[in-house]
Formats: sequence, structure tokens, C-alpha cells
Amino acid sequence: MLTEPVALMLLLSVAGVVLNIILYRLQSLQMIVSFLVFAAMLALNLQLYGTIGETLVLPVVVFGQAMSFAVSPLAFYFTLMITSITLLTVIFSLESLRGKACTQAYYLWLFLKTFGMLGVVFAADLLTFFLLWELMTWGTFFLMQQTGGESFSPAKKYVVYAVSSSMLLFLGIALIHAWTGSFSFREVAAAFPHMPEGMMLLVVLLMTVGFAVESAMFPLHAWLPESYASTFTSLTSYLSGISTRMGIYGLILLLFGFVGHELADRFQLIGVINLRYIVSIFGALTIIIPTFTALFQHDAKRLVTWHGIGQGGYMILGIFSANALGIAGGIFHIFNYMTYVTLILFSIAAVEYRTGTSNLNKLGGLIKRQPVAFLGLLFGIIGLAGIPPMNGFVSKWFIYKALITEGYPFLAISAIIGTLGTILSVYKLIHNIFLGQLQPEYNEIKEVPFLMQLPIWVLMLAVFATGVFPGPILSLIAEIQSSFGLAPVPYTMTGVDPAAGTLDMLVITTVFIGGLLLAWIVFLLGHKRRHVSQYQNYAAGHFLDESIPYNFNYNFYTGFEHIFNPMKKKVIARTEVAVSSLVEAAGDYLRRIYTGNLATYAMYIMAALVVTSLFLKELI
Amino acid sequence: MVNPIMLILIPLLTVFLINLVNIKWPKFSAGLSFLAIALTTGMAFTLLPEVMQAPIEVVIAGTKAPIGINLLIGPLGLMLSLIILVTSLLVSMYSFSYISDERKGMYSGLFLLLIVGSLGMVMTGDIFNLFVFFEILCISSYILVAYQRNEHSLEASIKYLLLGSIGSLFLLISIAILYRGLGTLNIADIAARVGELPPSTRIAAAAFFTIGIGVEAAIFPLNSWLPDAHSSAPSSISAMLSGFVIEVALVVLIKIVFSLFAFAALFWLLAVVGVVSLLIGEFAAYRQENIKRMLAYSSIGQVGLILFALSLGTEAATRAAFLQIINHAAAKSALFLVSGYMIIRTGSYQIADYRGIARRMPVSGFVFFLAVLSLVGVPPLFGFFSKFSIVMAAVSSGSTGATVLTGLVLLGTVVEAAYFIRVLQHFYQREPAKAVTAARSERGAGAESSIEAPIAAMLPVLAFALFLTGGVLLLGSITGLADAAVQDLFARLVSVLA
Amino acid sequence: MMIPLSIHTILNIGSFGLLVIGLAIIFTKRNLITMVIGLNVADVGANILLVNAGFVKDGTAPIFTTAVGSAQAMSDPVPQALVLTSIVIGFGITALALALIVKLYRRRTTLDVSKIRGLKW
Amino acid sequence: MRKVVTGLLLAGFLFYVGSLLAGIFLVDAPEQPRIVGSTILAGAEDEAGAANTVTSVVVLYRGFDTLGEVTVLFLAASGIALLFGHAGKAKIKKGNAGPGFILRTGGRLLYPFFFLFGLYVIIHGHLSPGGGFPGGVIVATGFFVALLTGDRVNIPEGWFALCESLAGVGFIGLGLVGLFGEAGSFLAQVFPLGDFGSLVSAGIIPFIYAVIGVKVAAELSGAVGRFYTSDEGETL
Repeated sequence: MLTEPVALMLLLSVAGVVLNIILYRLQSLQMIVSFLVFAAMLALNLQLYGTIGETLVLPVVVFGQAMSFAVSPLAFYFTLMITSITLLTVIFSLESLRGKACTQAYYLWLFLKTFGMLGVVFAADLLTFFLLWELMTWGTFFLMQQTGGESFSPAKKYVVYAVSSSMLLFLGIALIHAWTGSFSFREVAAAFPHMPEGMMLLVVLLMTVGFAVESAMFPLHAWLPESYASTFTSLTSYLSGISTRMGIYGLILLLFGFVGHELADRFQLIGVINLRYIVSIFGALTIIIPTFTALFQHDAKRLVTWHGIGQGGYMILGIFSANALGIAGGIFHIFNYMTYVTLILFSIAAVEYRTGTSNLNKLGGLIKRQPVAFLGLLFGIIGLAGIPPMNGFVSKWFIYKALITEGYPFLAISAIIGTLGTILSVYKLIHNIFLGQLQPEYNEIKEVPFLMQLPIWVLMLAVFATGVFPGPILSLIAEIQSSFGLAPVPYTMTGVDPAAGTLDMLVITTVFIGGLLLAWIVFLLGHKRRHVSQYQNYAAGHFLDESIPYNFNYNFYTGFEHIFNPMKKKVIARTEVAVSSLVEAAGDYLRRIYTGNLATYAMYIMAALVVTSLFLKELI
Repeated sequence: MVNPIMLILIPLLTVFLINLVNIKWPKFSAGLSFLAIALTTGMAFTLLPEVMQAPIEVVIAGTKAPIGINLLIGPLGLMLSLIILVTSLLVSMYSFSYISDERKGMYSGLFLLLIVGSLGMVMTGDIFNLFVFFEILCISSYILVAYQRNEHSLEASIKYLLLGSIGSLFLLISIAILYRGLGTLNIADIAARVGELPPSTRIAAAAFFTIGIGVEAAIFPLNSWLPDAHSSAPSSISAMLSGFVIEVALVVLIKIVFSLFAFAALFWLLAVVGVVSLLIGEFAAYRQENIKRMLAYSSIGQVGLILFALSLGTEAATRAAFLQIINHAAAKSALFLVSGYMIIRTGSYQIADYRGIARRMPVSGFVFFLAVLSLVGVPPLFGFFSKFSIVMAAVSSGSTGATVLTGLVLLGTVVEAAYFIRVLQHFYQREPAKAVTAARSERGAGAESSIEAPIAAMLPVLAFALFLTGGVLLLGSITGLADAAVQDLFARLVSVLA
Repeated sequence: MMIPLSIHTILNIGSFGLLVIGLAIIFTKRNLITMVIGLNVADVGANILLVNAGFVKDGTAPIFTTAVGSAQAMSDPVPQALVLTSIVIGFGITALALALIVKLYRRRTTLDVSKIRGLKW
Repeated sequence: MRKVVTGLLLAGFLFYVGSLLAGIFLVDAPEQPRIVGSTILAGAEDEAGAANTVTSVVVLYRGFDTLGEVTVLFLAASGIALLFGHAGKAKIKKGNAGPGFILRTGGRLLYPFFFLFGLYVIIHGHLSPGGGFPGGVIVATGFFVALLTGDRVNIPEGWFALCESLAGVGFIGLGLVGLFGEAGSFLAQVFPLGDFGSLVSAGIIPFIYAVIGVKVAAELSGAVGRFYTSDEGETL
């Protein structure tokens, strides 16, 4: 039984934790061991495809529930992402973290977190799910504070959010168990529709809010940007790329695994305003508000983490659209997002590795110094902005299409507005890092070592290949949809069936590349060009001398910011402050009960006696 | 076969022997008390198989109950005895190095008497005998709280003493009422005939009894002595007081309520009061700057949780409460013990002065970390399973009230996680506080060296930590024992008046 | 309700009165020693309540002497033994409390509980 | 404010608790002791063998309580010792005005009687009102008078500790003898009962009561003495 890939993968990740504890002080060994283990896990993961549908029951019985795992198509889809992204992160870290301080526990927590995520994804009962969910969130917490010092405070914020969300899930699971008497997904799903309506609504609400926190849905997203941005950049990519999406996994499981569309639509307010629609509205807000917040970030990592929140909104819109195309788009977007955001962050990490900063106000003109990083970032932002021929376009197209066919014009418009904001802000990203003038202090820097380039190349290939040929991934998604009893998306190798809409990425790509070629030819045929140095500037009719650095990267979009500033109300930040001071005030008032005066304490005892006897006397 | 009365007599005899030894050789007293506890613990374990078959009744003075006094050792009593003995065995090991002043001979004696009181309370089958052992327990804790003889410990002790005495006064009144009504003192006998009492009398006895023991069991609002006493006592004693003394009082209270005063209204009152104590404890702990006071308030919270689970009155909830008692005994003892040496090393009680301490006390820091996670309920530590089962049991009891209370319990958990994480992050900060840099160990090494507590003190702490992590593997047998204890308790449940 | 006015009921009412007086002292007085005295008064009340629980109508002391035949009703010996225990315990607590108060007074030079508030919140 | 709250609470106490208790405490007393009391009275001659049934309850039937009770006393004594410095370092505090001649002489004259009377009360505990507790207190009063009159009775601290420890061990030892007796239980009556009502009777009871007497005397004397010692040498 333990030879099954599932068991082996779980065992390997536990073994990774143990090995890393043993090798705590030997960093180079830790690196090699971690790389080998994760490589083995990816290999196993590929084998996993053959075992879809199988279940694994561990002989560990907790509260009458044997811990059980199952390989569903959805699980396969997620584990594929988890293992591949972890392997890439480890490869990238081999070089980028070598010799850095505070990295002793890096791989340890990485393994713990991976174990948690794999377990959550494989879990076939709510108990296992919750147990590993908790493990996963604590793993996230430890990863977040890897850099120590400044990362502690945002990590603490995350813990408060995460524990609150766990507790909501906990209550939801307890209610489900109290009603159905079982933890097993299958039995719960069977019994779910027979629950009393009020209880079902409560459970769905509790669990939706719980998962929404983990997937950073507006307005519960405030923990994310700071905490992700203040850790190592390679971890930012890992956390941003896959960790946040575990919340989406939970939502998929809840919506399709337990509730189902028919039930979800039963909770109707007025006409079309049902539970799905309300979640979708929050999804739309999740797209718009964080995306426009990202616009004004002056730190590359923070900018991308804000987009991480925003892109989650697309997934939610897709998944809750109740349309085969939309659901496929939502699920596909998870994969796409993971590839390009990791690519972007790896590129930023490459720049940071050489320059030591990710501050957008201080960088610029690195295109010739770090061309690979530039290419990586270029591919990534094309994906992020949803422009063909990269994969981001495909999934976004699915979602737009679904929203329009299902008759949600406002949601579709907000998704498009979000894309607009994305394009604006990614332009800032690539411009401020790679275009414009090179800062003199970065004159001597070189491209990053090969081990750091490798993941960037791999991801570039992935972003492009899945953009042109989305078929293989879509086939997986179709399987997922069928496994939940939904209509599978009509896919082809390069797009969708013409019956469902017209999308052939091969054609689009050909046109796109043809256009580029054409432009290049025109360019070649055109007037002879003069080569200009990066420092040769022209400003308001003046030719600036090369010795005068003219940094127009500084405070990019300031004018734009003036337009948006009055709209920023910082409601969430203020709410957070209010809640935390409410807790403090509550603590302060409550502890004043203990006045320190003995006579008062004696009176409490007397009062308790009188109240107890009164209470008992009146009630019996 | 071991006569279970030996569990009480051996420590008691050792107390008198220690008093004798103290005259000439006070340094041997700690070892003697450790040996006595070890022997008693071993004996308690040998009783286990027999007790699981059937409860043992020990007749005293050759007269059968209800005429004389009897001890009744069922699974419940033995489980609590084991918790008491194992915890105190480890704490007494810690005390070898921790208590080093010239009065350590007296400390060992009082320490043993604290154990005698607790053991007597859980084993006796006679209500007045319960009162006597309760007094032994209380008085030895009053004295031990004052052990350091400084301003704070004396103040805490006198407050504890006066409030505790009001509690024991009420307990005595309750016993007088019961004796007047039924003419017997044996708990089983009272339980069999409690229906003969007029309802009003039974209510009065219930109220006096609940409040009387409630003072020691730290039920809100009778727990006002607790933060003072637990924070002013030596850390080893705080570990004992928090680790099992409150819980013993609580379980005895519930046991008596189950067998004599099973009013549904009383159960509800206790459940609500438990949740209120939990919230007050956690919120107040959130605002503490003094580490021991914070831990003490956290104990109020944890006791509230245990009380809530116990007073739900279902078998699953009671079993969960027992698991939580075990978890709290291990985790809170470890926390207090660890903080004891942190206080010695830095000379400060302020959490702010512990910044970066985990880098100089790595083992202590790690144990603190584990214990905190177990208290908050993070898998795969023991605390997760106990908290999980409490919530499961509370929600599946099916009433809306219980579900609402569970929601509040979970709110308390969030607050608990918030303040504990704050402390943990303080411990692991990179820039150490002045007090930490200035700290020196007994060997007086330099600023970069480890200031870890001595090995004799770290071993028991590590044992607690090991239990919290590895205890999950024992979960089956622990649950088995807890199950038997639940059966024992529910066998006493007489009747639930509407 | 007609209350039969026997020694038994008088003692019971009296003990209840002592209890109330003792508690009132604890609540209203601020001097620690006075509070301990209040506790003792209440304790006496509880003790009388307890010993009175063994009251037997026209009973004698439960001691067999030649003067008392076995036909004579004797009061219940158990509460008398209990009350002995209770008195001794009360003595122990009082002694300990006074010792604590002496020590505390040497440090704080006050006995006013509203001023001894070094530990609060 | 405090007065008002106190008044309300006490009124509530009187009203609620009083009305709850009225049903049992304001009725007339029974004609006979209830089951436990009657059984003990009936078995006074054959089982315990003490003429004073209260004593047989204290020492035998509820001897375990009494063991706890002397433990409480021991606790109080050692608590006081712990608070007032360390054994061996204590010094008698000299008052400003020493006791006068009459007091001192009177005290000296009285000591033997205190001890004699105490001894008498202790050994007649099973026959008449009295026993280990009152007798021990009387003996301790002798020491107390010695303290008051300023006459240092030259007994080192160690002796009190020795007495109380040996007495404690003796109590438990006597109880353990019962484990090997016929009944096979702690504190069981194992010795021959003797002639009911005479000095040599009641088996184990006088022995235990004697041990208790020694213990109470030693503990009370020690405890009272502590209040009279200075604690200048104390640390912390």
C-alpha cells in the first residue's frame, strides 16, 4: 500500500521535514537533499496520473475516521502545480539563497508547507482536510517570517486572519459532521442536500468566508501584500503562485463537491441575485480594487503581490459563473497565473540578486545587463495582462466569454477594467526596471548564474506553450469538470471547439508573430538608424548631457495617483486598526474586573452565590 | 496487590520523614521527595489494569461505608492521579536546581503535601474527607505561593487565603446541609438517597458546594485570586497550580454535580460561565506585559474551556475535556517551567525584556514554541486533538446554544493565538534586548554563549514537549483511559431534573 | 409556617446570623486582621450549623458512663467529630493568615486592603 | 457604594439562601441520630471499645480525617516556620519592659501543672471529653506561658520538629498495623479492646490519641514560638 505514488509523495515530504531537521546546520547538504526529494516528488507526481480515482486509507484512525486520501483529477491538477512550482523554487533558491543569513529553516518550512498542501489536496475526508489545512497555514506563517525582523509584524497579521479562517472552517466542519455524522467527502456530499436550509446556509457562509480569507478575496485580502512581499523573493513567488490558490481549491471543493449549483442557486434574494452572484460581485471587487492599488506601488514585489490578489478575482468569477467555459477558464487561470507570476517574481528576484533592491524608484535600464531577466519579465507581464499569445489570454478569454453568455455584463466589464489596470501597472514594472536610464552604480552587474536562469527559461516556455497549445491542460480540466458532474469544456488542442466560440490560439499566434515579423521587416527596410546610448536624453527641447542622470522612473504614475487618491478611504486598514484596538480595549476593560481589592473579590464570591441560588431556585 | 491507600500514605509519610531529615541534612529532602513521588507514580501505574476492570474500594478503619471513610478508585480517580503524579514527578525533578535557597527542605515537604491533597481529593469517597484533603491542598498552595516572601507573593497569598477560606466555609456549610438532611457523609450513599431531600435544600447545597469548590476551580467570577497567585508563586509551583490543581478541583466539582446535583439549569449555568471565563481570560491575557501573568490569564481561559466541555454533559464532550486537561497539564507546566529560568536569567518578568532570548536559550525557546502551538491547537500536536474533539462534541450535542457558545470558544482561540504568537516572535527577534545580552548563566560565560537552564531542569521540560508531540501516538490508550473515566463519571449521573 | 422554637432552631438561626455577621465584616471592613476575625466569626457560624446537624431531641452527650443508661437518647457523635476537625482546620488557617499579615505588614506598613493593591488587572 | 452593594448581597443571601434552608433547619430535630450515628452508638462497646464515642469517631471511624487534620496543623506550623525565617537562626525578641517578678514566678509555678493536666487530658481521651487535641493545646499553652513570662524554655527547634515528625510517622505506623490485622484496612482496630470504660481499653485508640497529643503540642508550641522570633537574618 505504501508503494502507491500518493503515499510515497506524502512520505517523501515528511521525510524532507525530518531530513531538514537533522541537517539543520549543514546548509549545502540541505539544499542537495531538498532538491533531490522534490525532484523525486515531481517524478512521482507524473506517475500519479495513472492512479486517478484510487483512494488510500491510512491505518491511522482519529475520532473514528481513518485518514483517507484520494486521487481525483482536481487533486492531480493541483499537485502537478504544487510539485513543479516547488521544484522550480528550490532550483532557483539553490543559487539565490546560498550563503544568506536566516535560511536554516527555509527548506524545513518549505517541506512542511508542501506536505500540508499535498495533504489538503489529496484529502478524502473533512478531518484529514482540516488537519492538513491547519498545518499548511502554519507552514505559510513560518515561511513568511523567514527573513526575520520586519517580516514578523505582517506575519502576525496573517496568523490572526488565518486562525480566524480556520476557526470558521472548523465550525463549519463541526456542523457538517454533527448533521451528517461523517467526515468522508462522499457521504457528506450525499447528505448535504438534505440538511435543513438554515443550517446549510450557515455552513456554506462559514466555509466560504473561511476559504475567502485564504484566497485573499476582497475585503479579506489585507494580510497578503505586506506578508508576501517582506519574505525572500523566491518564497514570494512560491506563496503568491500556489499558496493563495489553496483557498480557491477550497472554494471549488465546496461549490462543486458539496453544494452543487442547484443548491447554491436556491439561496436567492431577488431574481438573479443568488449566493453565486454575491460571491462573484466580491470577485469583481477583488479584481478592480487591488489591481488599481498595485498601480501605485513603488516596490516590485509588492506590486506583483497586489496583482496576485486581483488575479484571484478572475478565478472566482470563472468558477462561480456556472458555465462550462467559465469554470474551465477559472480553473485554467490558476495554472496560468501560477506560471507567469512565478516567472515575474523570479525575474524580479534575479534583478534583486544583483542589485540588492526591488525598489522601482531606484532601478532602470537593466535591459542590457540582465537580458534573460528582461525576457522573463516580458513574457510574464504579457501573460499577466492577458495579451495573446501567452496563456493568460486564453483563460481570461474563457471568463469574459462565459460572463457575457451567462448575462453578467457588469461583471464582464469589471473584469475588463481590471485588465486595463493590469496593463498600466505592468508597464510600470517593466519600464522602471529594464527600460530608461541605467543607474550608474549598476554599471558592472552581470546576468544571474545558470541555475537561476533555468527556472526562468522553463517558465517562459510554459507560459508560451500553454498559451499556444492549451489543449493538454484543458483536457485535464475537462476531466475535473466531468468528475464533478459538470459539462466538460469543449476543447481542442489549440483552443475551443468552434461550436462554443471561436478561439484558435495557433491562428492568433501565427497572426501575432506574423505581425511582429512584418514590423521587423518594415523596421529593417526603413531609414538607417543611429545607435543611441541609454544616457542620451532629450527633455523639453534640451539635449541633456550624458553626465546628467535623468531618472523619470521616480514616482511613476504620480499624476495618476492624484486622481485616485481622493477615492482611497483605507476602509480596510482602518477596520483592522479598529478591530485590534477593540480587542485591546475589551482586554483592558475585562481585566479591570480584577481590581486588586480583596473586599471586591469577596463580594464577587457572595454575588456568585446569590446569583447561583437565585438562578437554580427560579429555574427548578 | 498494592493497596491504593499507599498512594496517599507514602507521600504523607515522606513529608514527616523529610521534616526529620531537615533538622540535619536539608539537602537530601529534594531527593527523598522525588523518590517518594517516583515510587507512588510506579504504584499508580501498577493499579491501572485492575482499576480498568472494576473500581477498587478501600475500606478504612475496618468499617464499611457509609459508617466509616472509604476511598473509591475508579478509572476517573486513577486517571487524575496519574496526571497529578506524572506532572509533579517532572516538576520535582525541575525543582532540584530551580529551588536552591536554604528553605528547600520545607519546599519539598509542602510540595508533597500539595500532591497528597490533590490525590486525596480525587480518590476519596467521603464528602467530609474531601473537605479535609481540599484544605490540605489549599493551605499548601497558600504557603507555596508565599514561598518567595516578597511583597507580591505575600499579597497574592493573603488574598488567595482569604478568598479560599470563604470558599471552604461554603463547602463546610454544604456538608452541614447534606448531613442534616441525610445523616450520611458517603458520596455514593448521599447520591442514592439525595432524592429524599426537599428540592430547596438540594438547591442550597448545590449552590454552596459549587461556589465553595468553584473558588479553587477558578470559575469566573471566583477566580480573582488566580492571576496574582499563579504569577507570584515560584514557577515550579505555578506549573503545578495551573497544571493540575485547578483541574482537579474542577473535575471534583463536576463529579459531585453529576452524582448529587444534576440539575440541567446548573449545567447550563456552568457552560455559560465557562465560556465567559474563557473570553475574559484570553482577552485579559492579550493585554499582559508580564509573562507569568499572561500565562495565568491563559490558564483562566483554558479552565473555562474545560469547564465548558465538562458541563455540556455528553460523553463525547466529557472525554474531550479530559484530553484537554491532559494537554493543558503538559503544555502549561512546560510554559511555566520554561519561563521560570527565563526569569532567573534575565531578572525580569516583562515580555519586552525577552526579545531574542530564544537564540541564547534555544531549547527553552523551542519548548515554549511547541507548548504554545499545542495550547492554541495546531496539528499534529496533542492540543489539536483535544480542542478538535471539544468543538466536535459541543456542536454535535445539537443545541443552538451550544453551537453559539462554541463560536465564542473559537473566537477565544483566535485571541489566544494572537497573543501567544506575539510572545513567540519576541523570543525569536534578531536584536536581543538589554536584559538578554546582560544575562549570564551560572558558569558566567560571555554574551554570545548559551544561557540555557541546567540539564536537570531541561529534562522534565523536554519530557513535556515530547509528550505534546509524541502524545498523539498514545492517543489511543489515553482515549481508552479517558473513555473508562467517562463511563465512571456517567455511572454516577443520578437524575437530571428538568 | 410555624417555626417550632426549640434550642435546635434557635441555634440554627443563630448560626445563620453569625454567618451573615461574619460575611458582613469581611465585606465592609478594610483592615486585614478585622477581615480574618470576620472569617472566624463566619467559621463559628458554620461550625455551629454543622454540630447542630447532629442534634437529637433531649439527647445527652454521646459518652457512655455509669450515670447514663443505654436507653437514654444520645446525640449524633459524628458531627461533633467533624466539627473538631473543622475547628482545627480553622485554627490552622487563622494562624497562617496572621503570619502572612505580620510579614506583609513589615513590608507594606499598612493593613488596609484597599491600599494593598500591588497586584491587579 | 460598597455598603449598598454589601447590604443588597447580604439581603439576597438572607432571603434566597435563608428561604432555601428554612425547610431543613427550621424544623424540629429528630428523636434519634440518623443511620450513621446510630450504628456507631450501637457498636460503641463491641467495635471501638471507647466510652467516649466522639473519640472513637475521631480516631477510628473518621481517623483518616484526623490524619488529614493533623496534617493541616503540620502544614500551618511549617507555613509559619517558612514565613518566619529559617530554623536555627531564630532569636527571641526582647520586649521593652520585661515581665515582672510575679508573672515569672507564677509562670514557673504553673508549668508542671500545665504538663500534668495536658497529659491527663490526653490519656483519658477515650473515656471523657478531651483527648489529643485539647491535651496537646494545654501542653502547648505551657510553652506559651513560658514565652509570655520571658522564661526561655531551653528546647532547641529541632526537638519540636523531631517530635512532630516522629508523632506523624507514629500515627501512620499505627494505622498501617491495621493493614496486617484481621480487617486488613488502614487504622483498623487491631489491639484487644480491654474492659469497656476503664483506662486500659479501646485498643488502639489511646495510642493514636497520645501520638496526636504529642504532635499537636509540638506543632502549636513551634508555631506560637515562631511569632516571637525575629527574622532579621532573612533573605529575599
